[in-house]
Parts: sequence; C-alpha cells; structure tokens
Amino acid sequence: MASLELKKISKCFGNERILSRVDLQVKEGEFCVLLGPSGCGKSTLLQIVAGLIRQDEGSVLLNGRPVDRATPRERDIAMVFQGYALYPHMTVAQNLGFGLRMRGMARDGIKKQVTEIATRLGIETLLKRKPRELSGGQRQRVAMGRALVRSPMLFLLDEPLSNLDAQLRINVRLELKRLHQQMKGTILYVTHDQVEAMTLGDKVVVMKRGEVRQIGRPSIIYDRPADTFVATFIGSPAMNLFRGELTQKEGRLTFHTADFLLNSGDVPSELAGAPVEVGIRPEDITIARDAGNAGDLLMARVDIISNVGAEKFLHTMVGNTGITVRSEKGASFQTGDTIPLIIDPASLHIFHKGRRV
Amino acid sequence: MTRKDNIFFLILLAPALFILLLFIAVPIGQSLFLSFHRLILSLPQLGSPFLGLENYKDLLHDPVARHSLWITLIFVCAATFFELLIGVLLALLMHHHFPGRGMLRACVLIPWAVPTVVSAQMWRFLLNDAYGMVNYVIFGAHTTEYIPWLALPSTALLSLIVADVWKTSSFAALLILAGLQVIPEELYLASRVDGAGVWQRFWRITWPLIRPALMVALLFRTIDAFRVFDLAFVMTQGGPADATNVLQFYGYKKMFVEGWMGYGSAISVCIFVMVLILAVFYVRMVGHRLLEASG
Amino acid sequence: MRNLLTGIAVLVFMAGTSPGGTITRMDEPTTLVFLTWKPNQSKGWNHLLREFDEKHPHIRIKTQVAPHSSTQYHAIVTQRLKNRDASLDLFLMDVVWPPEFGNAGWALDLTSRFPVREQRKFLSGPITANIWQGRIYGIPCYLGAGLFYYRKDLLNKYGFEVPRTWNEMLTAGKAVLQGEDDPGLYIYSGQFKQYEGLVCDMLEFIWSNGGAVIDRKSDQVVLDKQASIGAVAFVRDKIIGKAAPRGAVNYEEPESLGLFIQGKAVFHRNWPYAWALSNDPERSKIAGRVGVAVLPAFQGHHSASTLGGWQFGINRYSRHPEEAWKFIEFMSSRQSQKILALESGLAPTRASVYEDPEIQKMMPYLNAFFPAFKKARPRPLSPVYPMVSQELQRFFSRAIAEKDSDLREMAKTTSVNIERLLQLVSKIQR
Amino acid sequence: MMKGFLQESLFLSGVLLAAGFSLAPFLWFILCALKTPAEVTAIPLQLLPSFSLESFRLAIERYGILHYLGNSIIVAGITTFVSISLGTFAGYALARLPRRPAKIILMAVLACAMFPHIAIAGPIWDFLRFMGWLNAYQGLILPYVALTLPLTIWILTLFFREMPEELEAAALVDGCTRIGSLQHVILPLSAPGLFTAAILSFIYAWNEFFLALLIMTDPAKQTMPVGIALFQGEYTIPWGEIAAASFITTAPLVLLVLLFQRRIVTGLSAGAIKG
Repeated sequence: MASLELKKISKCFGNERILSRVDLQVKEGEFCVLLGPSGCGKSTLLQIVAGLIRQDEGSVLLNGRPVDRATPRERDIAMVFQGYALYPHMTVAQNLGFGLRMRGMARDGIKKQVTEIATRLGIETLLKRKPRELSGGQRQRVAMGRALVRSPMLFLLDEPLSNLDAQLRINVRLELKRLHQQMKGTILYVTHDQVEAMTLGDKVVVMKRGEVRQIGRPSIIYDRPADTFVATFIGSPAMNLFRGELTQKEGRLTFHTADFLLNSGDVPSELAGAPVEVGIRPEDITIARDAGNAGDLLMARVDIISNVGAEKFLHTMVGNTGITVRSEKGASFQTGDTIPLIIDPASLHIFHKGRRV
Repeated sequence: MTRKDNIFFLILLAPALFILLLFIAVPIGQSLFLSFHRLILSLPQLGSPFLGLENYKDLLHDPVARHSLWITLIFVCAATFFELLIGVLLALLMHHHFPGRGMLRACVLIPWAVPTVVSAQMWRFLLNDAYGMVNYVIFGAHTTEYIPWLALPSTALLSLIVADVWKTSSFAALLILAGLQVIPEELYLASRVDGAGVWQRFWRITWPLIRPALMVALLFRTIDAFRVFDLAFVMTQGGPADATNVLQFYGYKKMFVEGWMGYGSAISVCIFVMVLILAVFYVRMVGHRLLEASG
Repeated sequence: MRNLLTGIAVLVFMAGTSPGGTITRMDEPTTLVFLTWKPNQSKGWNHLLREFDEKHPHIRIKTQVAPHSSTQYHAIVTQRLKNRDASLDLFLMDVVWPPEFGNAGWALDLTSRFPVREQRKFLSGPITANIWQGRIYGIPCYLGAGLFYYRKDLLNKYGFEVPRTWNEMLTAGKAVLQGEDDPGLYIYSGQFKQYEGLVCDMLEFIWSNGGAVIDRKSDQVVLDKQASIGAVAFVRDKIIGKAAPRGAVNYEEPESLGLFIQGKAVFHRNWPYAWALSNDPERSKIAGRVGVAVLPAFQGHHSASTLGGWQFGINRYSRHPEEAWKFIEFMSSRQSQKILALESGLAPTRASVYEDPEIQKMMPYLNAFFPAFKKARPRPLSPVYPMVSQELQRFFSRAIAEKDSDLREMAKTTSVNIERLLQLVSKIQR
Repeated sequence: MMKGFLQESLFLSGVLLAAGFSLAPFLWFILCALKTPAEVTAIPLQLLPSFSLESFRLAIERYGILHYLGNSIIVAGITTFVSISLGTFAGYALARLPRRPAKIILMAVLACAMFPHIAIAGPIWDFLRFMGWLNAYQGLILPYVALTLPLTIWILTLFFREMPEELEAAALVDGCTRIGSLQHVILPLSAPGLFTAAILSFIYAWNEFFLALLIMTDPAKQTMPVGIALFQGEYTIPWGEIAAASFITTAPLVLLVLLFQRRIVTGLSAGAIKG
C-alpha cells in the first residue's frame, strides 16, 4: 500500500484545458473519491495517475517518490474500468491471473491466488467461463478481482458501478466498503454519483472543469460546501440557493431577495450591501405547527409533492422563488396548501462571489 | 499517450516505412525522373535529353492513349462495381451460420487462389469460339450461334471484365467478411427485439459497420483495376483493334516491348496521379470515418 | 513476439550473407550463364549441352530459364542487357531483335569471328536478319517460316490441286465445304490476334501481292500503296468471318492449329512445328492426312513466307567473350544443327544440313519446307522494329476487326507514324 | 411458415449460385487435366474426360511443378510472415498515433500501393542487382513485402482502431509493456483481420508473376507462376498440364485456408470483441 500525492497536475488536449493545477494527497489506506459531473477531467486525472496519459505539467508521487517517467507497469497500480475491459478471449481465471502472469509469477502461485480471490468474491464457479457468458454483476466482480488479486500499491476505480442496475449497485457498494475495511488498500475512485461518493469515501474531491473545488471528508463537503457549485452538486434534492443582497438594518444584517427577507445570523459586516447567494438544505427548514409569530415565518405555497417513501419533499413557492422542504412521511399536505416555514440562521450557507463566507 | 509512447510508435513504424521507401518510393522517384526524359533503349545514340513535360504533352495528344484511358475507365467502373456488389453478397452468405459454410468459404476463395497468369489462360480457353464452355452453356449444341467473345471489340472488353470480376470478387468478400465478423451478435438480437426487418437490419447495422472494410476493398480494387495488365496480356494482347488496350498494358508495351522508357514512365505516372486523385476523392467522400476514427 | 524479432533478424542476416560477385581463379573452370527458354523438345538441347561439357572441361554452362514467349523473354533479357549485367554471357534472340540489340550495344559484334565466308554456309534469310549496318550480331540457331498446311484427303476427294493463289484456295475451299456439309468446317485458319503473329501473317498476304511495308530499294514506307492495301482488304473481306471464323481475330498459333487438327479447317497457315503436331495421332484427328506447301500468292505474284526462328547472341559486357564464342560456334556447327533437328525437331539454318542423308531419311518432310525456308523474308530490319510492329499490329487489327474501316486513311496514318519512327533511326545514322 | 420457407430457399439458391460462380469455370478447366490433348480442344466440346492422369504425371515429372511449388511456399510464406509482422507494428502505431500524422502516413502508404508495378519493376531490379540479390529468395521476398505492406497496414490499422481503448489500458495497468499488450490482448482479438491480411498477402506473393519473371531466372529459385508460364512452348499451350498444375497448386492452398479458418472462426465466436 502506498500514499499518493499529486502536485499541480495540468493537462491540455489541443486548446482545451482538461486539468489545471490539481493538487491532491491521498494517505495510505485512504479511500479517496473523485466526484464531479462528466467532462470535469476526473477520468483523465485517473489515467494520469495510472501512467496511461502523460500530464503536461506537475508531478505524481507514489510513497513520496515521483513516478512521472514510470510506465503503468512500473507503477504497480491496479485499475477497474467503467466497461470492465475484461479480455474477451480469456477465461475468467486467465483474466484474473493475467496481471500476475505479466509480472512473471509462477503458474502455481497464480492459480493459488486466483482461486483465493475468486472464492472471496464468490465467483469461484465461473473460473472457466468467458466474459461474454457472464452477467453484468459477474463481470463487475471479475474486474474487481483482477485488481484485487495483485495487491498493488494503489487501486484506481473508474466509475466501476455505473453499468450495474440500481439494486445491484447498492449491494456492490456495500461490498466495496466492506472490502476496503478488510483490506485497507489505498483507493482512488472516480464517480459522478454523489451517493457513492458520500457513502464510500474517506475523502471526497469535488471537481469541475478541470479544477478541484473542494477536498474533505464527506461530512465536511456536505455541511460546509466551499462554493455554490459544491453546495448544489452535493445533496439530493439539491440545496435551495437564493440570490439577493445583504442589508444592514437595525445593526443586524438581513438578507433580501425580491420575495422575502431572512435573518442572516453571524456575518462579517463588511459584506453589507454586497450581492450574495444564500443556501439552505431542505432538511434544515422546519415547517411550523401554526402560523403564529408571523415575523420569523415564511409563508410558502405547496406546489409539488414528491414522495420518496421514507420522507416527502415539498416543492413550495414564496412569491416567485422556489423552496424545497423536507417533511416527515406522515405529514399530510396538499398541493395548494400554504405552510409556514422556519429557517434557522445557523444552518444558512452564505456565498459571496461563489465562495463560502 | 506519453511522449515516450509516441517515440516508440515511430520506432514501430520505421521498418515498414523503410522497406516501402527502399522498394517503392525510390523506384517511383526514378520513374518520375525517367518520365521527364527521352530514353529509347534501342537508340542509345540519341542519349537521354531532358524533355520537361513533353512526354506528358505527347501523351495528351496520343489518340491511342486517349482511347486506352477511355477503355480503362470503363473497365475500372464496371469491374469494381460488380466486384464490390458480388463481394458484399458473398460475404453476407458466408457470414450466415449454416452447415457447409466452411466449404462455401473455401469455394469462394478458389478464384483468388488461382494465379492470374493461369486464370487469364483459363478464360481464354473458356471463351474460345469453337470449344469454349461459355458458348456451350449459353447456346448448347447450336454451334452456329457461338459468339467469338474475344474477337469482337465490344465483347472482348466485357470478357476481360468478367474474368476480373470472377477472380477478384473474393478479395472484396474476404475483407468485408472480416468486417462482419467483429459485429457483435448482440447488436442483431437487439435490433430484432426492436422489430427491425431484414432490410432495416442491413441498412441500420450491417452497412455502417462494414463500411470501413468496404472502403478499403473499394480503394484497393480501384487501384488494382486501374493497373490491370496481365488479363490483357494473356487474353487479348490489347486487341482486337485496341479494344482491350488498357492503359497499363499500353505502358507495358511502351517500356518492355518498344523500349520507350521515358514515354512508358509518363504513362505510369499518369495512372498513378489518376488513382491518387480518385483515392483522395473516395477517402473524402466515404472514408472519412475510417481515417478520423479515434485512435 | 520474440520469435517474430528473431525471424526478422534471421532474414536480414540471410540477406547480408548472400553471395555477391564470385571471383574466378585461373585453374577453375569458367562459368558461362546462358539465358535460354524451355524448348518444346529438350532432348537435342540436353544432348548438346552434355557434349559441350565433355569437350570443354574448363567451361561450365549454367542455364537460366525464361518462358518461350517472345515478349516475356524480351522483357527479361533487355532488363539485364540495358543494365550491362555482366553475369549474363549468352542469350537467344528472336529473329527480329538483332538490329535492336546491335544498335543498342547489347549484343557483341561477331563480324570478325563470323566472317562472310562462314555466313555463306547459312541460308540467306536468317543471315540478313542478323545484320545491322554491315555488322553481324548473332548466329542463326534454327529457323521458321510461314508454311501452308492443307488437308490432302479433302483435296483429293474433291479433285483439287494444292492452290497456288489465294483465290484458288477460296474456290477449292468452297467446294469442299459444300461437299462436306459440316457447319463447323472452315476454309482457312491462321493467326489474326493483335500480336506479333498478325504482322507475320499479314506481311505474307501483302508481300504475295507485290506490296511491302518498307520498300527494299527506296527505303520508303509503301504500306499505303494499292498493292499493300489490296491485300489487307482481301483478308478483311474474304478471309475474316468468311473463309476463316470470325474468332480468328483472336487466334494465336495454338487456337488456329486447334481448329485445323480437329479437322475443322481445310487450309492452315503455321510455322514448321505444326507438322509434327498435326501428324501426332494423340493430338490430331487428321494425322497422316496433312500436306504442306508454300503459301499461295495473289495472281501474278510470288508466294512469300515470313521468316521466324531464334539466334544465339553474346552479351557485349560478358567477361568471357572467347569462351562464349566457343559455345555458340559449337551450338551452330553442322553436327549440332543436325542433332537439334533430329532430336528436337528444329529446322537447321545451314543449307548443307538439309542434304545430310540421315536428315533426308528421318525428316523427309523438310524437303517440302525447304522452298519456303530458302525464300523466307525477314520482317523490316530496324532497331525500332518493335515500335514499327506495334503500329502495324494496330493497323492490321483495326483493319480486319472493323467491317467497313477506311483502309486508305488508316494506312496513311500508320505510314506517317512509321516514317516518324524511321526518322529517329536515320537521325543517328547521319 | 411460408415466409420462412421462402427465405430458406432464397438463401439456398444464393449459396448454390455463389458456389457455382466461383467453382464452375475452374472445375471445367481442371477437367482438362483428365483429358487427352485431343479431347481438350475437341470441337464440339467434349464434356466427359477419359480420366487420363497423364497430365498430372507430366506436370510433376517433366515440368517439375512440385519444385516451383516449394519455392512459392518459401517465398509466399516468408513474405506473409514479414509483411504481417511489420504491418502489425506499423498498423498498431498508426492506430495509436495522433490522428493527423497517422492520416498523412496512411495516405502516403496507400500512395505506395498505387504506382504501377510495371514501372517500378526496373528500378527494383537495379537495386537488387546492386545488392547481389537477383536469383535469391530475399530478392523476391523484400519487394513482395513492400508491395503487400500497404494493404496489410490498412487492414490492421482498421482493426486495431476498432479495438476498445480500455482493453489496452487494462493490459498496460496489468503490467504489460506496449508490445506485451499487442501480443496478449490486441493480436488475439484481431484474428479475423490478421487472418484476412495474411491470406491476401500470401496469395499475392503466391500469384505474382511479373517481378518473379524478371528477378528469378535461375530455375532453382523460380516460383510457381513463372513455372507455369514455362509450360508453354514456342506456339504451344499444354492445357492439360497447366490445368493439372493449377489443381496441384490450388488444392493445398484451399485446404489450408479451410483448416485455418475453422480454428479462427471458432476461436473468435468464443469471445466477441464488444459487449
């Protein structure tokens, strides 16, 4: 197992800038997830780490040593591909053992290790089959097995779950988590699925257009998004974000939108008069029992109700501004109801020029 | 792709390019050089003066060459068209699963495995006006109806086309078959589920996927057809009345029979330029997918 | 992958160690490379090569083989000669090549070794063919000439003599066809494909009408004169598609002989080799019923035969001209020609061989050939003959393949073209 | 049901037509080998031969076709091997190089295939003489490699480009070198392309006549097409012997292809490339 460090990695394809000055540190045994919408350069970054593509600038360090001149073979890294990239002309056993064979391991040793890993992944009965005779889930396991069997310095996983159906994806996700807990490998994992990122990652790296927007534990990413992109990209349904202005009134800063006012809590006063964005997650909004104390309440009209089973999300309107609110599954609101919302200033996320204040 | 990889790729390319350079590019240069000179082997006293483009000018005004060009174009169009058509049909048949498929594949390969020198002789034999099988198959015992295929200007060229189509359809078929073989079966199953008919399946799935192979076949068949020479050499010697005097055979005679090296080289260069233009046109029109395909 | 690399390495190695030039030491035998073709009957050739080996232990003959096809042999031999390839010593020349090979400086000038005194012992046609501007470049090996084959049995049956004129041939033929009632039977079979053979056949028609391509005295092109055009018109109007099948327009020797030996032609023009084949019961349905004579002529003119056959030549850049001369001197000796005649069926070029009692006994039919051999005419002698021939082939083929072609106009154009070619030659003579 | 029957019979007649088109002319010609010389050119034509094996005997004994066959196997075999090896390297490089230079090189390679062979035969001959390679196997093999390379490179580039990139990345990460990934992953998957390119090169070298005629004049080194051309005497075409020789030289080739093809087709259907 190894630690990984990226220093100011940049990459262009033609005139297009794919990565710009990406810094990242992954500790030994850490599960690091690269999260971002498609086209954000996360897969390219992964390929640079693997040595499949050469960065234009910057450096990749494994265990503190730069490996920029090393071939993939010399880096001793395992990778699981989105399409699994199983060798169609080899059996499962041959697929699993290929990396070992290429590294010159003796036949017996290969066989032993292949059987061991296959048993562990529950695919020991499939060893003689060819990839095309396997189901999607089975192929995924073989692909995982091919990476695991070599116990490499680093695992790279490129959206390994995206080709599975929803149910299977959840199971494999859990399994992956368990595997990591058992094996303690260093993992760099690419996904565009925030749920995967939040559930799997010890550390999440959110990327957009070739730049790292935030690095942190999932809870940090969720609770203290560094900018509006991270704020809206993480969380489902997305965080409510209002555009408006801070005004000083009676010695307190108040947030104004066209439709309502909010008490903005502790905000540095030099922002007074500046345009800001204010976000709040649906679950941080409380629905008041009655409409008393009207000064601190926002009166919202229920527009759409989405029932996701464990809870309900109410898409409401205050004036022309939409606000999504979580409610308990037992709540019995109807479309068109007007409900009072309480917003705790402490749970507001305030952004100025896109950055968290 | 790292820089190291690019250097490595160039190293991989080097031996092939070296051989091509040595055995083709340099000789092409020498031919080009010759085509700007007058060199008549049997008259060394004339030396080999530099003529500039005179050989090419003469060629433009040479009625025999113009006639040859016309014949060559007819030959190229007809031959490549039928070869590709039959090639696609053969490939589709051979791709089908049925007992005896291997035998069919072997059969189809036979014409291509017969050396052209033999196949041309064979057609000269089959097309004989007195004892040829072709006449027998068409007219049976009515010997008075027999057509002297190779003796009439119109049918002589047709005979050459038939002989070429017979021999080289399997070339196209083989290339296209290889293209068919990489089409995953699932695609067909999927389209079947989607309710596509045989015809739609062909146009929607088979056609786009075999297009690169078809393109290669078209390119190489056109190139070869433009340079057809041995069929004319064996079957008709360019006759009767120059009716099958294809351009390359004309060039061959100029160089190897008459020893008129400069003029013969000029003919070759012209063939080369015409094929080149045609190839670029093909690649632009149909082949961009092949060349642009991401690497 | 490693195998692959070793494979290439081996190949490169192989290439590197191939034998380049060989160094001959004085005490070692000289090796002469002789580019030959595969003879129809190899017995006599092998016999002579063996005998030469025994007689000259210091000279070793290494034969290389090219196809007998004149064009293919020409391509190979000129390729080597024009590059002054000294690894070739001896070669053969078709009867139309000596002026070309002589003028190009490829064939060794043999005049000093092969003086007129010696030349006189040969038939005049083949000797003329080997001379260019007073120098001789080859020794005739064997010869051929256009011969007139006919069906003895049919002529006898219908009471005809061997025709002397082309019209007599048509008359006799028509009578035979009427009597025989065989729709597949034709009067005449010859070679009319657009190739060298067409020139041979057509020249015989033209010469036997008093015409020519190039006038022997004035050196003018006279192809467009009436005598020549008339003969061409005769072939177009009376022979092709009438006396001979239309398919003859694509006949070479094998096809035309095929028609004859299948009993489907009364008369046939061919070279001497056809005699043996048409009398071979294994191949011929008319064995023993074949007669041979000189070709017919037009009324008031003489029969003419085109000269064929092959010559020995020596590469001018050969490193062993003396040894090479010894070889061709041996091969063209009286005794050798006799062996080639008896064992390989080739017609001798030395007049005296025809009188040899053994030849007389074994090959009596040569007597019938001899008149044609003696008078056989070479095709135009010129270093640019191959180009002239292409012009002639084009003209003749167009003339006979298209029914109502304007012969006069085409002959005119062809004459102009040929004249232009001959001017190239006269330019260098000045 | 009716439709199925119709389709079946349409397909069957297609197969028969294809087989007939390819086979009938050749079979008729091959029948000549079993006829006597008089039967071959019989007028009207004779359908049934007298089953004489004389032509085969003559083709083998007198004309020595097996000797030429041996030379052809050596020349065509090595040509194919070298052409496929070099073509594989070049095709792989072209499939992986950036598009623009690859396109230029591909067009240049194609242009090499376009020049009339007749016109380059002379210069090639000169060069071979300079190297002392006339009448040597490599003197024929190297030009053949050059002449077959363009097609080989094009076919293989095409195939390698169709190969999913992930597969190769996987091999690289699994510890292959570039060459290793070519050998273990890409080549096995390109079997149809390799096979096609190999057949096409082999048959090209097998059939080539003109260069062989010029370069090989030593009977010990001559290849089969030249050998068959040598069958013809002055003014004679021994149809029976030529037919026999054609059969002798074609049959093993077809058989070989049949065997190879089985292996390759079964090997391939066990693992489609995509999916």
